[in-house]
Amino acid sequence: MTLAMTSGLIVILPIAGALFVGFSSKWPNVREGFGLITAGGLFGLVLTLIEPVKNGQRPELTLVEVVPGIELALRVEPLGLLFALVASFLWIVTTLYAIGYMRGHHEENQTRFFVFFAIAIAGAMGVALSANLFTLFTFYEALTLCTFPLVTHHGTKEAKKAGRVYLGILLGTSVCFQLLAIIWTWQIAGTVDFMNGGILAGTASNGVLSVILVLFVFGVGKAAVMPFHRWLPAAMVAPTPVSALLHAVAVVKAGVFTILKVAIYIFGIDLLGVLASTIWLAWAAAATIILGSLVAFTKDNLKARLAYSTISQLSYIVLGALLANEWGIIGGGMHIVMHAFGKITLFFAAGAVLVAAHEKDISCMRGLGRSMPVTFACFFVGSLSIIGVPPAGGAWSKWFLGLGTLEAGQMGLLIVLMVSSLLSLVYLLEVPARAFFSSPREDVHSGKGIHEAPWPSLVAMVITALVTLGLFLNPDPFYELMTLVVFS
Amino acid sequence: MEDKIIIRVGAKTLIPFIMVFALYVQFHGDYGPGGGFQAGVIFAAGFILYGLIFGVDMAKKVLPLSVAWLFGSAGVLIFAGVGVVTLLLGGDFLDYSVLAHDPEHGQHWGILLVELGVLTTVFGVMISIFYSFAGRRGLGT
Amino acid sequence: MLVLTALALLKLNNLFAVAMLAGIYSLLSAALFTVMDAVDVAFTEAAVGAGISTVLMLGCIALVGQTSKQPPKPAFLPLFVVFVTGGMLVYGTLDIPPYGDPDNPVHHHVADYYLEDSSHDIGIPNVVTSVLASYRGYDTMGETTVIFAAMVGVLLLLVQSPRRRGSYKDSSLKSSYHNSSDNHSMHSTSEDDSYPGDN
Amino acid sequence: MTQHLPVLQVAIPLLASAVCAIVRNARIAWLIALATTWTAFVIALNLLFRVQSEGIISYALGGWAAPYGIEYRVDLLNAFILVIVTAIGSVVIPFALKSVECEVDKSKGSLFYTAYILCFTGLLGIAVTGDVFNVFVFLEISSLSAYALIAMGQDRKALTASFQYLIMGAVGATFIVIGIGLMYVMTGTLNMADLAARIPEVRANRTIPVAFGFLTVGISLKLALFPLHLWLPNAYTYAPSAVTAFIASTATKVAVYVLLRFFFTIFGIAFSFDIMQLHIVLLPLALIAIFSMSLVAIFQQNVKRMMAYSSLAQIGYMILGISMVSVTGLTAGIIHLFNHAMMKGALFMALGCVMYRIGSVDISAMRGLGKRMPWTMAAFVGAGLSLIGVPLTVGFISKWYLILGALEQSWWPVVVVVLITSLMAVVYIWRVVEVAYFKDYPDYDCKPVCEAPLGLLVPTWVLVATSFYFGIDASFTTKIAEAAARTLLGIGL
Amino acid sequence: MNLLGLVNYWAFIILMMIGLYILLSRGNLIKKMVGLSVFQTAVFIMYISMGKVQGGTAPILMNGDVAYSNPLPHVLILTAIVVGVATTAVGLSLIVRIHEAYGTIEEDEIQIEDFGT
Repeated sequence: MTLAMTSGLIVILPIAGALFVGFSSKWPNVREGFGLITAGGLFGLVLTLIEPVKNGQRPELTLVEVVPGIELALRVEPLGLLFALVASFLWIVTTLYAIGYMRGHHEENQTRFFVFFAIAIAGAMGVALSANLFTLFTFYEALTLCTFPLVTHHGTKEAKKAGRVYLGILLGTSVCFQLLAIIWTWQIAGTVDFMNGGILAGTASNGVLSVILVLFVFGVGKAAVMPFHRWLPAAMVAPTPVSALLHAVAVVKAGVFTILKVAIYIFGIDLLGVLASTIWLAWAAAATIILGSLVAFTKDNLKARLAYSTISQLSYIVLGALLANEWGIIGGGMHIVMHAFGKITLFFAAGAVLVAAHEKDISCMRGLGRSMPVTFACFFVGSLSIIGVPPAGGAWSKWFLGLGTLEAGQMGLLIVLMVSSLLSLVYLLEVPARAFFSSPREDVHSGKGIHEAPWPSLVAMVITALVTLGLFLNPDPFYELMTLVVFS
Repeated sequence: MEDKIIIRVGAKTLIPFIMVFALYVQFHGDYGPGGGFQAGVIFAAGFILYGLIFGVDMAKKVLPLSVAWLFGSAGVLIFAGVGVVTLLLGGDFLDYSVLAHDPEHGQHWGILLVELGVLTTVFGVMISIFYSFAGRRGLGT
Repeated sequence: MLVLTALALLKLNNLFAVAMLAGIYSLLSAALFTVMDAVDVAFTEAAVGAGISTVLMLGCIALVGQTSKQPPKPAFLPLFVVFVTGGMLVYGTLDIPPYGDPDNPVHHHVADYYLEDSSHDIGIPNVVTSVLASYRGYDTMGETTVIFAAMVGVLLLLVQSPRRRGSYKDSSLKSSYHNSSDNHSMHSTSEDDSYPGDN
Repeated sequence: MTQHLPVLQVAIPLLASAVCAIVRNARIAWLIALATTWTAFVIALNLLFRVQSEGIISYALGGWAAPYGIEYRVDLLNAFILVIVTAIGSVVIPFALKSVECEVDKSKGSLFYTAYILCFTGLLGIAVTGDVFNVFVFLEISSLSAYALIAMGQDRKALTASFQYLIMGAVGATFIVIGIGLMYVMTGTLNMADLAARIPEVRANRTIPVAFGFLTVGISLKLALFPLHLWLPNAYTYAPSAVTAFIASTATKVAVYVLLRFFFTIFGIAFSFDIMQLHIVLLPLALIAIFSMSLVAIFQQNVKRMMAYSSLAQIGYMILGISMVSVTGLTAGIIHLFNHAMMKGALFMALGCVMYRIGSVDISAMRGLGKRMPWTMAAFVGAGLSLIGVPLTVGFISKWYLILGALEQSWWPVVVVVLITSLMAVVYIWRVVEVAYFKDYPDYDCKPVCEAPLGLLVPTWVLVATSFYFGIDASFTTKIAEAAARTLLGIGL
Repeated sequence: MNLLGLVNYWAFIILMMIGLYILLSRGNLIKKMVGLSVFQTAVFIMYISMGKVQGGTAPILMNGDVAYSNPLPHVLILTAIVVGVATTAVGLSLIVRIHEAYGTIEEDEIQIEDFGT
């Protein structure tokens, strides 16, 4: 099988998986077996691409030429591979977790859930491997649309409202800004392919290019740069595996990934460095970092707090891209990975608490650590990674981002990063602290009858927590990929 | 109106003349004003007169709605059929010149035929419409 | 004369008179056609406008009653539209070639050809017939089809189908889901056959 | 025989309609209609390919050379229109079998199909002819039968809707006749190509601009361009589903075609846009139509009416593309003719399925249909996505070209309007989606509603599939649209 | 400029406008149809007057050198008249049906029937 075909298969496999899942809706065990098998298969496929890519191969596959010059095409390059690796691996874990969660929570419409879940992964894979902006946009929109049923899974009034916000902001930004930016790019550059060094340099005045950059950054609503972040907390009504998928794996990472990709392959680092809007956007990202952290503070609902934390962390990556230097890009790319593992651990833990203890609010979690030690231990590890302290993987990405700010000569941004880390230290660690060190609230629950979440969920959580630790010890695979991105 | 003898007799004598006049208009169309359309209208008018005086039911006995309907369609068939025949004879659609050896005769034939088609349609249509309206009588106010 | 008739049409509220006047209007215009040498057109207008149209109109009035309401006040929007349209037309006629001048472009080019060549092309004296049935025979076929379409339309609308009468759904009553769900069995006339047409 | 294809395109349906009226049996009439439309579709495709390879086809009716006789003249643009009309016509007919049985009285079946074929004939006749008066004649054939078809709706409002359409349509047609007359009086000819050659000589004249004005207004009435659109929403809402699907996806398209033909081919760009500055009129109207009609669509309770208003907005898109007077803009306009026909046809047919099962298309009646009629609603969503302009659907292609065209001209407000209105499309489509998928099916209904029969679903899905296929591989349609646009603009390939 | 000729045209325009005004302003559906036919007939007259040749005669060929009127407008108007009557027929049958369904043929009353306002 050629590498190009492999890349095509990577996009198709989850869809096939979705079909199988759909047809086996009558037999839950078979259905979930299919889910896990496709997830495992997908990860295996992605793994086979690593070596060739490291050796300098860039397999390409043109699916169809939509309009002359505009193709639906895939191209495997290191950055996309990095995203694909993370997403496909976490899909296995999330599927595992979801099985436990959905059963433990007695959710309805489980088949629909798993089907759209699989399609969402296909969308994420498409985004990861896209060869040009058109393909990227296509899969980006597909991702938006197929996660909509996941967000509104419960079908309640609240869920529908959240669904509207979700769809409204994501489609709104992508159609109004991103699509415009893409067509504009096509108009001035005559192509929308991703190329090393960018395609826009020298095609139009810097003023115009600055505007396009702004359109891209805000047009990728999934990156949740303020003020287009509202969809993220709104989507919290979804079942927790969905939140995990949205906030750690597929959706938000697709957003920041898009920004990175646009920065590197459309604008190119050199061009970014001279555009006037770059620094302003960097500061917008910085503002999002701080504001997101501050808002996270005020939230008592655990998932809401995590959502705002995500908003804040995503802007790290946006910031990394906009620093317009190698270290920033590397830091941003690494942060995709680190944040993914860290944040998914946190969500898994939050979901586990919900399933096992039916608690959503942090203030009610006092003393829960005694009955759910594994869960809160994992939460602690995940928090460390998000804060960016050893021995968790997050330390590395923050390190590179810090280097990037220094190289860009932006001390102010460095300070922002530090402050935000401090803030996250407080708002995240509050949770395990309460769980372990406060006495249980007698009136609410005596600790009796509360156990750990079902084993699939627990296993999933432990895996991600361990990986988070492992990434501190050995971040090299991802670092290598990022160096390929930057120095090729 | 069935009992007004004068009108009935008058109509009975008049209607044949109207019909003949219609035929005159039809066939004289080549030389003077007139043609299929006018002839059809006059023909229909004659018949409608009959219907008005002797009653629609009576008229329907002479010429049922379905026949009028048939006429309406048949005329179109005749007209378009001439076109198809000219096609089959190797000419363009409605190119009457191929209908006879001499193009001029062909034109004559063609015009005659299509005028006949027009007449048939117009007659059928007018009668159908007349029946349709008349059929509604008594159902409204 | 025509203008007067038309104005009278505007003012009259008795539909019977309106229909009659419309017939007169047609006859007058037919006369005008004759004056302008369009004998065929005059013939047709007399037969159709004064004949068939009037009969139809009367037939219709017989079914729907013959008085029309007086509109409460002159409507300004239509008046405005009319003046704009009319103004445009008047403006357009300013450069129109003089009435009846044989040198007008309209009389040359195609028309010349018909008058000169039709005698040997087709060989019948009435050029109107030649053009109608041969040169533009296709238009006439279209015209026949229009008439035919009118028949189909009228039959579709008016031919009796007893079962259907009265089966209108009165949607001005906010049709709740419940009763509208039965509507695909439209033939059950029991639903509401009390629509105002029967009074 | 192949040289006669242009006329057979019209003559076959015309003959078929007459036969259809004679048979008096709905089923046989339907078979005739089916055979006719499919044959016409094959002919249209054949014509399109021939035009692509051989260039313009001219056919002299009656053997009289233009301008003395009537000429049929097929170029890429009208071959494309023919394909659109015949394609929709032949897909709607299979759909009509069941839908019409349910919505129209059985005894009228054969007449219904006769009227349908006549309408079809008329539209084809308009598209294929090269003679301006012939346009009028066939316009009337299609309009008269359309009035009757619309009046067949179950609701009595269908009658008033049809009457309103008749009045507006007749005024529009008369305006067109006035326009044609004024053109004729200045040039002495009725042939389009001949007119195009002669108009420049007399265009300094005051009569030609007035002719131009009357034609514009007349055609705009027919194509329901804002603010002359008042007849359309009611007509589409209350007509039988099959009729709405057919008329919505063809009649206005053909009117747009006539507009293109008159402005670009006959009057010429120099006159229409340099002297008359037509785009200055069209552009704001198109923008207002797009914006206000999208807005109105959002608030509709009847989904068919919602789609009708959406059609008005979409017509605005086409006019917008045209008013750019650039290759990209015209391509956008022409390709949207095709794309909108496909998606709106599919949407109205999906609504026809709903109508068939529950007898209403009120949004409140569609609760829970996502579960009860999964395929129907999936078709609705699929075509709806296309309407929104999601990538890989035809709607995206149109939007792409439209925005590209606006960018080329640096018309920023236009870009904004197009983008915002596609979001509005999201809103109204999503209103239906929410109701269908997230509201429970009412329990008190004793008759369980199940999926629409295959006879309705298959044609619907054919159009949905088409609208996806030509969204994924648009090279065929874009190539034709672009070539047609270049021809209209007189720019070589 | 031939003022007399223009006045001729203007008379038809006035007729047309009266027709159009009846059509637009009158609520009675039959009067609307009448307005339509007045409007259309006026257009026909305008057409025919275009085809008139001063001193000409009806275009029926005769021996000798005679000026004929232009036959083409006549043909067109023949067609248009037929189209007009076809429209009238369909319109009137619609009116009959509307009357059956609503019990009135006044536009405002129909509005009240439909929307209750």
